[in-house]
Amino acid sequence: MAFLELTNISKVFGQTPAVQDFNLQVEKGEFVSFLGPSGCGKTTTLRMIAGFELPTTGTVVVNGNDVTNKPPQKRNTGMVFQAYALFPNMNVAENIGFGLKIARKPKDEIKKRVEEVLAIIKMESFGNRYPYQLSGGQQQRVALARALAIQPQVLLLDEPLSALDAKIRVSLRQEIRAIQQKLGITTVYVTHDQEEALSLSDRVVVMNNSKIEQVGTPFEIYNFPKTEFTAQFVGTLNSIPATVRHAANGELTVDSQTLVTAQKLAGIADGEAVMISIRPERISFASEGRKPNVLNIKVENITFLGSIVRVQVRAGEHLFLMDTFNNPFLKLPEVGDKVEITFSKEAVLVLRHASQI
Amino acid sequence: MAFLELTNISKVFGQTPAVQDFNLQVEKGEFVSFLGPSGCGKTTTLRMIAGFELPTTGTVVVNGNDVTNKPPQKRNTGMVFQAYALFPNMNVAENIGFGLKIARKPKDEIKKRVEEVLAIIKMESFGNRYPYQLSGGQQQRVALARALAIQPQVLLLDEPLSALDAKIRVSLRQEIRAIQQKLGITTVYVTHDQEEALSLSDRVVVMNNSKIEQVGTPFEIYNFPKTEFTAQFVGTLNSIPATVRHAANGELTVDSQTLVTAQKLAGIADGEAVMISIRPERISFASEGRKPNVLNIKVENITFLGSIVRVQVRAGEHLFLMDTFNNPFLKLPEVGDKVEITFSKEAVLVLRHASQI
Amino acid sequence: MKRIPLFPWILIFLGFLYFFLPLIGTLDFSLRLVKDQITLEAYKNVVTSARFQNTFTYSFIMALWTIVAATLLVTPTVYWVHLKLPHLRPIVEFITLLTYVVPAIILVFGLIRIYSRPPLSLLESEIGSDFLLVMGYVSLALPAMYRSVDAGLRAIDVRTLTEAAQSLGAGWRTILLDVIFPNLRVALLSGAFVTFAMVIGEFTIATFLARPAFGPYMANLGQTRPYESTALTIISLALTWACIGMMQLLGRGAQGQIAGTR
Amino acid sequence: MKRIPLFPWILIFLGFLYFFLPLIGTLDFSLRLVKDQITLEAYKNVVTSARFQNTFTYSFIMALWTIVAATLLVTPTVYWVHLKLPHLRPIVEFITLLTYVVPAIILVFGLIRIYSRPPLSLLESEIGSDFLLVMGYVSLALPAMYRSVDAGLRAIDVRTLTEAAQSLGAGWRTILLDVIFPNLRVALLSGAFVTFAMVIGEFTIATFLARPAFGPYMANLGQTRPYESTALTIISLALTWACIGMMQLLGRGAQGQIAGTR
Repeated sequence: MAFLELTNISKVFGQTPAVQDFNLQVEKGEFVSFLGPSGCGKTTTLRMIAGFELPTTGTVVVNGNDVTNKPPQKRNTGMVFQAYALFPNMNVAENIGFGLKIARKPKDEIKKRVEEVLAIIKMESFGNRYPYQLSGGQQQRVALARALAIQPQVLLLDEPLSALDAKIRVSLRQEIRAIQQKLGITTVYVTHDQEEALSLSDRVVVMNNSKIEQVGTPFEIYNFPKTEFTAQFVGTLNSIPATVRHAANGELTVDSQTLVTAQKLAGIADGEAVMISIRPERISFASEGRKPNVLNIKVENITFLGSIVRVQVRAGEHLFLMDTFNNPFLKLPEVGDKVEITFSKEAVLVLRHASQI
Repeated sequence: MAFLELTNISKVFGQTPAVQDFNLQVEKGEFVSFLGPSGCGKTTTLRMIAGFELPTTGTVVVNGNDVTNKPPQKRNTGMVFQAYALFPNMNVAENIGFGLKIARKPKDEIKKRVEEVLAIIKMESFGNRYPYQLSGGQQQRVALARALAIQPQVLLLDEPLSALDAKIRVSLRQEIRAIQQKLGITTVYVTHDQEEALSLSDRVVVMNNSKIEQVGTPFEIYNFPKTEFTAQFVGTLNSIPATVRHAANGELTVDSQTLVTAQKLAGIADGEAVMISIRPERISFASEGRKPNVLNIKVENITFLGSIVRVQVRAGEHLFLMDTFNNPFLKLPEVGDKVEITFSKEAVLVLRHASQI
Repeated sequence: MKRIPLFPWILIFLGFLYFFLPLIGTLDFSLRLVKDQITLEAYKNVVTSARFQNTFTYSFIMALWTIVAATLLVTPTVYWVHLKLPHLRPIVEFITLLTYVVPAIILVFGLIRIYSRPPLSLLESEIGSDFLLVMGYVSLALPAMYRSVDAGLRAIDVRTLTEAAQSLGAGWRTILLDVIFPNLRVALLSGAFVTFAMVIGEFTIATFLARPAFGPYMANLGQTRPYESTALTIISLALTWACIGMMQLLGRGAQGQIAGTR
Repeated sequence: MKRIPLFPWILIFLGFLYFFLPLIGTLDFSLRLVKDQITLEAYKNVVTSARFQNTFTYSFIMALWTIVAATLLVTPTVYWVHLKLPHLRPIVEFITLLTYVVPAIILVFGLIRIYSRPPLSLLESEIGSDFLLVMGYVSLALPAMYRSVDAGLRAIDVRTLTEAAQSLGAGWRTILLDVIFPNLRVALLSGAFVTFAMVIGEFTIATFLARPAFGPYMANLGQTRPYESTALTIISLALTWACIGMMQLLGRGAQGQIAGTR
């Protein structure tokens, strides 16, 4: 039996379904992210685990106990909010000790525990500061420490990094992951940022329109999306119309040039129109080494993004993107040049209908 | 003579210098970005071009005319704000026609021009809508159209994309660049987002602490930063302590392994301690092909970011990062593995002092 | 959440009682001029009396002048403070608060003390007294007007709108008339309604300046003709509530409009 | 910007004149009890008079009761509205606005009409009358109290703080006492000061309920002893301003504290 079990959860606000048919099992110590656009139901689901919302149907079981109808203060979950939510009238140590004080722990035990958690977030000397004296990143670390201090069964984080600057976001993200792994605490993390979900999680739950689209490891989600939505929402994807030339050995034509896919095309007739998907980073210039597929294209546009150079290319009437690492000493083709690009058989995913990959 | 000339500009608020020694020449039709952290003076400089602030010293010359002391309403600059700043009491067409109405253009000319600009932003059918009926992205496109309607000499954009979602940010960014190139309008763009500045601009002005750090093309700024600040602020950079082994032929040691740099080490003595900088994307696994430098390292951590897999490696006591494109069919080393990494001579930049690259 | 503590609901209920019991009692009383009968006689008596008509008209006109004066005083000042002197906002707010807490009685003594002596001697003429009355009312109206205009200006990001208009070539007159005022329409109307409601019933200043206003008339009636005075109370309340209702309606419309601009 | 239009400055200057000319005149007058001499005699007369001391003490105590009642009525209600019924905020705001525009004269008639008759007959006892007076003052204090508490609650993101406390195991009592009230201290004090300033000078309700309060005393003095009454006006104003000054100081401190939590 899993540590955290969400079974047949649904939530309706008025007439509007916010969450439908939500089933998930989270193992002890696992880090699971809910990823999706705003309004997809990810935060509502998290709030049902915390007890701030009651599910319309379904049960929440933590460590074998059904907590579905328990009030939030009886659940022993640690919660970190986007808005930090530190108590402005208490200093850092008092904030962190708040939950322990409520649990009527002895004073010296509270003091010891506060020092422990302050050490975990590397803010040992900040105990006497007040929230308004801290930067956003520091406040969020204190909020994390406050949630950890009560040794919660489950740690819940609701877009904790959205309010922070890009550079701090990346460093705090790494810190959260390191602390979570060190303490082995079961964690549910809500975000709309795909890079955050992919880089942090053991498993990612992709949600859309109040439903789960796919559950899997970051690697599975990114490389083997099961639905059109997942494929489009996570990362950048080229979708190019193609025609099946010889289904038996995976041959297709794009712009009357022949490609081969590693995918089994069982059930697709020769001559049928399909869509193929290729991630931009799987394509490279043929001058750097040839892979099974080579396509003649025209360079339409080159955008320099820093570490990556994004090239828009045209094959016949189809425009698509390829990414290549920036290398100042390697000459790139110029806009208007006609060159060859190449990619492996495995990079070509064939979709028969718009809704299936 | 350049189209827009900023000469010896400085601005002091009270005792605090906001901009110092700012000199820049922008050619007609050029797209220049001011890039820097908040408080670096980039917005103040833009506001001096628009006329909302008067420089403490220095001159602003547009198309040969000194406008330094002209009020903003006499400068004919188009301005786009982060907060859209559409007039809530006017519909889209009235907003766009506002500047023309003030210039007392005939009604039918205004109507024609409004339709032209609406076509440019592809919102032909939105003329009768009010701002509150539009999404953020649409509002910002109308704000852009309003600024373009008066055919300004210079188009000024102050973080126009900061208030928008990630996906819309990227698509509107491409649209702004396309419109700017089509109309050939001289443009100054303020941003704190390095990818935005790099991908949009002909030239980037990197600012820090009220001063210009470096002016150059995105390629120059990223690949050949002239100051420590530029190197650190734009992109990710590994800084690793090393020792010069043989300055004459560019040999260095890191963790008692030998590296070679393409850089001239004139004036550095053998045995001197230096710092070397390598961008994470310039490093690859030696199993995929060897380059002049090969280093034995231990894999410390692997983070899956989607299109990129970021690997933290350790050479002796030095930790640094390498980036590699995600390929689901290529086996990566695992955490703890000891493997070889490789990079070119050109990828190794040697810094003698902390302040010099 | 199904766990709702009882306490706040009890408070809300008590507040309701506290407000509406007196009201229902008053309403009931006003309908009982004729014994053992529910009648509108008292209302008829009030509305047809010449003094009612005269004092109401007088107060109505004074209210209009107050609104005009307060609008002209407050709007450009607050706009300017928002635009150029945002650090002075606490001071301006302080000044408008003064008049909220300075008792009307003190205000009226101050006014009489200064303006009834040479060189001004305003109290010697009707128009002078009316002027003084309006000035007193403007003081009372300042907090409401200020808050309305301030909230209105805060909702539209004055500074950026002004700069946007400037960069499109607009001068100050155009900016005020075409950009700022149209977006303040709702805020100004709402301020005007509150001012109107307040002036119509004001008692202290009108009494001490000896003006033929509606407030003193009501007080006078209350001491002599209980039923008519109660009817008047109800009429006055209905009027006041109509004003506030209008204001809230306008406010809601404006919120919808403005929410979208964010 | 060096281009500053003259108009707003003229307005600010006029406003200044309008406020401070009467004040200076009043101050000057109050110092001239003895002919051709500047003297504090009038102030001495006022402060040492028994009626001054009695009425001031009475109003002071009434003010304290008003503050306590208004705080207990407003704080939990507004907290609850913020937390669970944010859509009811316009209605609650509407109710508090009512008392801002319902003239005191109407309020007092309504109170007398209901509570002076059986079964309540409050006006027959001293305590009953005092109770009625405090209730009237609470109505007058509602807008100020509501605005203070509302602003205070908005500054601290009540809902998230409440949820954070809940997830740490806190019940409702702990949340109110340890999290909400301490963060409202400044807002409550500022509301209390405004209320205090207002009650101390209130005239209409106290007069019609025939209570021995400070406002009627001032009015009475004004008609009989001009110099002493003017001195009283100055004292009262100084007191009021001290209250508002305190409030602003507290407000500024709170802003600094709260700005950091964003």
